[in-house]
Amino acid sequence: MTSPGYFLAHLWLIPLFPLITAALMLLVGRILPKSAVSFFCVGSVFLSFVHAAGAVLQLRNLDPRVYQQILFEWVTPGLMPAFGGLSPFVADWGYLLDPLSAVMILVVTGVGFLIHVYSIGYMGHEGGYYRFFGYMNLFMFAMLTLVLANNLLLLFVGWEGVGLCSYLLIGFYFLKKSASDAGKKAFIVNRVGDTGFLLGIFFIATTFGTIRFTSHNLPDPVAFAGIKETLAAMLEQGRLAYGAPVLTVIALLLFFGACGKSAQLPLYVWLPDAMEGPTPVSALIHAATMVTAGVYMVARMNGIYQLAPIAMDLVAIVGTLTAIFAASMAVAQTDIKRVLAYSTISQLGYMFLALGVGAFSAGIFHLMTHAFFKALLFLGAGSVIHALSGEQDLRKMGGLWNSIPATSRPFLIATLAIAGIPPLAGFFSKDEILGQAFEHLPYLWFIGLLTAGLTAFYMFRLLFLAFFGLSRVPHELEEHIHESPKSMTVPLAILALLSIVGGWFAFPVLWGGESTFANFLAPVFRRVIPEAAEAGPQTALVDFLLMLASVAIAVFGIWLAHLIYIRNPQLHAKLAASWPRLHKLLVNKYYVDEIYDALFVNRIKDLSTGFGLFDAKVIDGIGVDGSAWLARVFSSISMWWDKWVVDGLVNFIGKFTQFLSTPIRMFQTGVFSSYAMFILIGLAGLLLYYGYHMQHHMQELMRNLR
Amino acid sequence: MMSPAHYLFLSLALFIIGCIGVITRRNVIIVLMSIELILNAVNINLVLFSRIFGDAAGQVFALFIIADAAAEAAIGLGIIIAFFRNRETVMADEMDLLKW
Amino acid sequence: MHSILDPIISYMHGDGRVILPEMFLLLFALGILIFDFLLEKKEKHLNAMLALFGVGFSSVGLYLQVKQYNLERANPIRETVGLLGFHQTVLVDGFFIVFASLFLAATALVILLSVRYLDLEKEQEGEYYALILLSCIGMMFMASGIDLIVLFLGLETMALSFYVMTGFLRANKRSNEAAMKYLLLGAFSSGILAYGFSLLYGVSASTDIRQIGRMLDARLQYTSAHSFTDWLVILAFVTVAAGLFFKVAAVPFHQWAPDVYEGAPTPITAYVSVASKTASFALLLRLLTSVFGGSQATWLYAIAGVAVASLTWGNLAALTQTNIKRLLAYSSISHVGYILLGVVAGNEIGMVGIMYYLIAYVFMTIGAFAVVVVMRQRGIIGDELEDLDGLYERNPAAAVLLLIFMLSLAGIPATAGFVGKYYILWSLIETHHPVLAVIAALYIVPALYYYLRVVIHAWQKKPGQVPAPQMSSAQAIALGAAVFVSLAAGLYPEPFARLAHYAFGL
Amino acid sequence: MSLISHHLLSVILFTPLVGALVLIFLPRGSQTLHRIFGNIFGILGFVVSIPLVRYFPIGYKGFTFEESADWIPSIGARYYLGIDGISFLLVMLTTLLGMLAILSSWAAIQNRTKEYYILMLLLQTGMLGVFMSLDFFLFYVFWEVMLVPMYFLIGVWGSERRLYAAIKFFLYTLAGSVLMLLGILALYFNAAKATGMHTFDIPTLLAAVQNPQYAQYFPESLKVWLFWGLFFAFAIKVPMFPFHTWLPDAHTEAPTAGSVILAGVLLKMGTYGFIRFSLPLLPTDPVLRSRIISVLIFLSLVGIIYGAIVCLMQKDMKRLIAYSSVSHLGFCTLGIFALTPQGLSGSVLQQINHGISTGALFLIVGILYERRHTRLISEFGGLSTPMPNYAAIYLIITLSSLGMPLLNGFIGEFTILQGAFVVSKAWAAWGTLGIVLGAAYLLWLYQRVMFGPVTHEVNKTLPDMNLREYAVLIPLVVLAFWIGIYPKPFFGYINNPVEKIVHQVNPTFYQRAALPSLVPSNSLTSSTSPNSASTGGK
Amino acid sequence: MLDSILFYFFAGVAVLSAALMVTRRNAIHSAVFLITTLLATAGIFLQLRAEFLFIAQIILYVGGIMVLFIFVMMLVRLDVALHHIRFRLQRFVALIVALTLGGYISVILFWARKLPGQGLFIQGAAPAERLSPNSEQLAKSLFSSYLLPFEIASVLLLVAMVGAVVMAKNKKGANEP
Repeated sequence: MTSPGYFLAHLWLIPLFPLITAALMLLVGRILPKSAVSFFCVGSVFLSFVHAAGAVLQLRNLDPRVYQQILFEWVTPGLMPAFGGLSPFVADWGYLLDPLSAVMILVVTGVGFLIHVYSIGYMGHEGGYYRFFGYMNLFMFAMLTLVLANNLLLLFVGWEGVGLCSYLLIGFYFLKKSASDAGKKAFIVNRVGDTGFLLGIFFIATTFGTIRFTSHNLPDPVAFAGIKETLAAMLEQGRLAYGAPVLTVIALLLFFGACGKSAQLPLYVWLPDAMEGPTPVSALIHAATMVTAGVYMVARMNGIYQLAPIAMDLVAIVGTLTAIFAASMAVAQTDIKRVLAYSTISQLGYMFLALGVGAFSAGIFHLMTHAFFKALLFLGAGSVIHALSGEQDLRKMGGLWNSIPATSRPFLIATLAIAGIPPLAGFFSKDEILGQAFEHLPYLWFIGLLTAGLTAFYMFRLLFLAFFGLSRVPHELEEHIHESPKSMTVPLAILALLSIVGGWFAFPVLWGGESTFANFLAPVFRRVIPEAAEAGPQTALVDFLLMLASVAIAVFGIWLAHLIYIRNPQLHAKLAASWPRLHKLLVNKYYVDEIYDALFVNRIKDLSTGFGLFDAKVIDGIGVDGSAWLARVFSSISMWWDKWVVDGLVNFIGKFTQFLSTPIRMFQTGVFSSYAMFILIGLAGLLLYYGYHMQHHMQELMRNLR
Repeated sequence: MMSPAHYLFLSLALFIIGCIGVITRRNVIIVLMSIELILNAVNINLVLFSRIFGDAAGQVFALFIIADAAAEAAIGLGIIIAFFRNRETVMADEMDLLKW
Repeated sequence: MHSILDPIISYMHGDGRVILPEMFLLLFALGILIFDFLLEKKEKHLNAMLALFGVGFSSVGLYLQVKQYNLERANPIRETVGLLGFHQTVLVDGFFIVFASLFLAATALVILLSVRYLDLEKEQEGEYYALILLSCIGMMFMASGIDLIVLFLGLETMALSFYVMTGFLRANKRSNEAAMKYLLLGAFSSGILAYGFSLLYGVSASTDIRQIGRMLDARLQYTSAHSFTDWLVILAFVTVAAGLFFKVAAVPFHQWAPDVYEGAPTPITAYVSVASKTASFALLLRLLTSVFGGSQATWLYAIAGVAVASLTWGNLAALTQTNIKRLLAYSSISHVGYILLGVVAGNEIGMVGIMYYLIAYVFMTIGAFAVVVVMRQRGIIGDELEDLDGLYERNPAAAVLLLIFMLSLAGIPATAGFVGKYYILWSLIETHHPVLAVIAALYIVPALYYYLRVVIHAWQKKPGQVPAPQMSSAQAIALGAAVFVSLAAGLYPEPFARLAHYAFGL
Repeated sequence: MSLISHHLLSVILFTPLVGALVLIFLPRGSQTLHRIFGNIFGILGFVVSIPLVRYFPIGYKGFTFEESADWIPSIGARYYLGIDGISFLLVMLTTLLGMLAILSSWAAIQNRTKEYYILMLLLQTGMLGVFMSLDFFLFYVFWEVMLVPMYFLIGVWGSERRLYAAIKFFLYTLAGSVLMLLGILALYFNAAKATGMHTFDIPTLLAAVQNPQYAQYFPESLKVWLFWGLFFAFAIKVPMFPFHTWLPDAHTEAPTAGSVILAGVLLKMGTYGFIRFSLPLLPTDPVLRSRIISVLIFLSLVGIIYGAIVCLMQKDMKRLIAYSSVSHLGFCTLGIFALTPQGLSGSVLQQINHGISTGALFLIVGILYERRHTRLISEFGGLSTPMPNYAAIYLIITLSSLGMPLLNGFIGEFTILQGAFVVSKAWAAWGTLGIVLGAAYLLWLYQRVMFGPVTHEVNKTLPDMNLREYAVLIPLVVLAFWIGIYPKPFFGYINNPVEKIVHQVNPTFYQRAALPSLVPSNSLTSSTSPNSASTGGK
Repeated sequence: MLDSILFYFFAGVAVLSAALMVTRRNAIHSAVFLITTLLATAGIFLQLRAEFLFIAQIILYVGGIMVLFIFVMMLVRLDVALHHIRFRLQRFVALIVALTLGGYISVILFWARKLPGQGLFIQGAAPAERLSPNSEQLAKSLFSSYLLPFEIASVLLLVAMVGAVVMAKNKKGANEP
């Protein structure tokens, strides 16, 4: 084998750079000056980006475009029964670079780098600067581990790692209770999803005997089996078939995990709260990268999903429902970041819709474009907040278009992109998804289309409320409105550029494009079983009509937003007044948090109290009331019963017997004649017993003799 | 002589009467006497058996039991005197310092 | 050459050899009674010295017996049961030797403990030591006798001495009362026992327990073949058992024990609880094995019932005691339960277990009482749990020793008590009495609870305004010996196990 | 030198005891002297165990470093020591935690220092003895002996309700162990009947139970009884669900070092007992076995979830951690009774992990307790501000305890659940629920203690950790990372002994391997070879 | 015939006076009735051809022990305690227990009669004329087979003596009149 080249051979360096700086920050960061912190942290991400880019370039030279590298065996707990008898369970610490992970590392390091740069400006005045960058770099490490992992368990490491960093960064302002609450909520909700993921891993391990994605590029493909190859073999032998229940179960479990991480129904509730974190965090973690991990994971496991039609449908349905549900909630939000958060959820729903209809590359494509424009939106929002000294309420903004131009222009671009206006990035990716959806599940397409309209509406609502119209900024803030420093605006500009050109990787075929992106990813998303009757290629006309529909509805949404928020600013209040219930429902986010609290959180707390009481009262008895028994009261029968019933083993021995010993003491009267009487009673007892027994004994002997 | 059972019943009667004395009387001296009665019952048994077997062992035993009774009486009465000296009573149910 | 010593020497080779230790004890007891007159009031403690010498000489006598017995055992030609003498009324065998050594050890320890105690009680008198030695003679005959009369007289000698010793503090009302109760109940039970003995003689026409055993076996065979119920034997067994259960303080014949333990002078409490009980067990074992051995299946459950009752009653009643001596009394009742369970098992291991248990019991109980003896100071009786408060601060050595004895009594491993219980449980398992085994094992738990109460008072409570108890050197020696055995028999049980085997000629 | 190397286990075992003896002869007054000597022997106890790491053959299946000497020939008990990979790790954990616990009590213990160190060292010997004994009698002796020093550690140096907790601890555990004694005796007796030899030799006894030749002496019903007989001792020690109530009290009331040892080592004796003794006694009859297993698994799962849920209501930090131990140990027993190599390996590893994480958690709480003399969560809040380093270490340990990947807890929990999953998917599913709850209560605790503004004036000036506290906690943190990132050496120690156990206990597991593979090997090879058409050539 | 008359006479006297002994309030009366019982028992001994014991019973018991009893009764001024004897529940129970026991043992003995030899080992007693002189036989036995018990009995009596002395001794200084 020829040498794969420096960057590929040193693939492991990509996650290592941020790890090193993260460790450095967390260990000695406190004593470093801010400039050093920025230098190390941003530099390491830049190095990662360079290495990632280099590796991707070198990957293009490989055929097939797969590079795998195992550093060491990581978890090796022995044998397990699986496909083909017993096989050792091995999770390597290994990295896999294929087109899918290539896209991901570029997005992660690229966007990540820009956001790091932005953070230098944004966080410049905050305390815990080193801590912030330490966490951010730790996040980069975890995210890169996640996307580069060559097996599910390592992916899970990254998965949990990003979750942890998300927890830490959401709770970065730990003095605020709402922040630490939000962090905790994020972590725990993610954990709920993780149960599904973990169980999915178990299923995969026991079904395939391995959790490695592929055995490509490995010396011994039997000893180092991969899921992909094993799946193929099992299909070939007929041990698994299209729609096999086990595959459906796996797919559903993994999807449940993905729902947690990617904030899909029913586990999306943490993401809006996660906006408590600093804005760059929201941009990096809760928009561009981490939340897309679920999408990545499902795409990564596409081999299984392709064979699980029910799961696929469910993924599509959940995605679509999430998309419209979140979009509807975004309409009524007044916090700029929360609007964006719901928008993120909605867009993630699109991605899942894409995955669910089998358009994996479309989903990943949307992931990428979304990363660009959503990061931009968040950073822009951050810039606005920065400008307004921390104000996040849309109702207190307005008219900022000209006061912060370096922010507002890119923001407009991003808004157009997300609204799906050609030829910006969002248009291409969203259009491709909707096209594929129409092909497979037309009613989902319809919902998707509605969502696109809603998206355009609420995004422009945001834009109008923030940048246009009259300023509603409080006076004391008005004077302080200032443009952000270069470190913040330059990344905005770059991201704006990416939001424009990002979509051109996949120029629709209709427009004479070549769908470079899809082709690049094709080997990863190769059909596991050739579909018997491939639906004929859609006609150009249909494609064109679909495109038109989505553009039209986007424009309609924009128009509506303009109508309500610019032309007739009083209208939205009237609307809210005419549908008070709906408005209230939307403002309160359908009361989902409250319902969850009532259904789960409070129930678990009740259980906890109940169990605690159970321990204290039933298992442990009246330990609380220990003095009572020390007093050795000659208790009444009822009390005795109480004690006895609620008393556990120890106290049973300790107290019940002590209680018993009281009547015993009554016999020890100290009176001689009663003692003597006891002797006689004992004698009589012995005699009675013995005589009785003897008689039986004799009868037995006689029986034996006969 | 009578059948052994007669003697056995006699001895049993004395034994039981002795026991009744022990457990019903409050006066420790009478209790002590009741115990002598029990030992006496034992002696009847022993002498009876000795007679039946034509063997002196039973009588020897009985002799020793008399000796034992004497010794017990001596010590018992000594203790009664000591007790009386301290407590001015010989009633069994007034021995109630030690209980529980 | 004929000399005046010749008859003595020949006697010593004949019957004399089987009662050698007893003879020494008697000699010294008489010596003390005479010597006592010669002593000034301040020198009375020399009596103790003399008594110790007596025990020493007696031990030498015992040692001579051991040598002879071993020689006879080693004789390959003749099967031997041991050294017989006095028309086969006494038997010196391993059983006797081990028990006798226990008696001597207990006696020596009690003498050591007594000196300072009697000084404090102002009762330092020669009779006390003489009675200790005399009661020891009684015990020895209880172990060595194989004739009903010898056994009975031995028992009475011991019992009478104990009545007197219990009431030795004549000015003390509790002591009087204890002696009185002990005497009346003891005499009553002796009467019952004597009644049983008379019936035994009646059913077998012999006073030799081996002969009685053979006779009972024959009767059993006969009666079972003709499907009779041998009521006389039953009556004999029951009365004998009742008498002996009284002496060992098994439920329901136990009630004298707490009162007597509390009232008696503490060294005597130790002696009663240890020596009297051990001797009674010697007697019980002799009778149960050689007389009633054949009908074991019939009385098994009766004894088991008594054993379980003793365990239950002893352990439960001990839980709430506030007086250490009473607490130990109840605990000793529960120990009787364990030992009786060994009797229930009745196999080789059971016997070894009983022996081991008794060895352990002797030393740990004396040790525990010894600490109480140490607690006795001028003006402080020191037998209430509160008196122990903060013992650890006041006298750490005593507290540590107390802890060890309590753990041993509870049966926590690495102490002698554990190995004893271990053997008992083993024998129960081996003879398929799992339920009894579980009961016996579980009763360790409440037992530990009340032993811990003692420990808590000594270790975890704050001391009050009481002077630190001082240990006399004699007491220190006694405690040292007790703790040595309690620990050694737990850490390296082998020699003690051998000893226990030796008792049964194994 | 060779003397020492041949008696390495004895040396390790008795070094603390020697220390205790030396301490006895120190004068009572000077506390510093006691502390110095206590720590010297604490450290020495760990140092002498280091050669084990050097010489222990990784991957060795059986027992090694064996030492044997007659002890009580008349009952067949011997002084017989030996370790396999499992006990090796536990021994190392014991020596390490013992050292750290002693080190951690330098300032915490102010009265009766001499006795304190003596008892700590005695305890150390007792615990090591349990893990090293290959003689059942010896095992039992150590098992019980260790209760006494622990009793005093809780009862003398504990907090307000120490007496209650100490007695509860002692009685509870004793109740279990007396039943174990009966089990041991029955095993011993029946093995003696079978082999004609009275011995307490653990390998021999367990081999006899499983020897089909002796099946008549070990009928299934007897095995069931034996199993339950031993069960209570171990279940109480672990503690499994309905037997756990001594644990919160004991943990809460014990001094910090006592809690560390309790959680870190003592509980492992229960799981160790399960692995070493209970498993081989499982009946071979599938019906009986599955009945037993289902009960045990049920209890484990209840323990996992119950323990976690109860944690949520606790107001006392130590109590919370104590209940978390119930939950974590539930994982351990789940892994054990899954009877799969992974479950067992994971369980052993999780035992080590729990020792590290929970031990460290107790140390961490102890640091606060030393400063504030309260353990109530409501007394704290916002400590991240005055104590940033403390916050960091606390966070790492919390994460390790809740099963964050790259820290030790995850590896154990994952492996256990994987092992359980193989047997039953439902078990694993319930187990994962425990993981969620684990995150909930630990993070909530962390939030309440560390985050937010400083609510109590006193807390504003709390000093951050000092050097000694770093010295105690850093090794644990390092170990937590080590096991999380590179657990392979640990699995290396564990896997083979575990495999041996599963071979003995659950041979059907391996019979699956013996079945001819349904897949023709060539088809697998061909379909996955790099040259196959499906994936393209290299 | 004479035998049975003698037996019933002695037995009747013994039982009756025993019963009176335990029921009389006055301790002196009790003592007198005990003496009667003991004398009647002595008669039974005589009937059973135990002449030596007959003598011993009269001399030792009646002459020795009972005198001691009466002596002590004088000493401890029993009359103080004479008046308040109440028949309490416990006594009632005690009585029932004792009587039940007695009844039970009677039944046992009654059943034992069905056994060959009335439950005893040897059928009939040896004819009286074949008995050797009682005292001689007793002495032989006592000083041969039962020599050791004889010696132990001496120890026993020594204990009794020492004990009685110790107990009766006035504690120096404590209760000196």
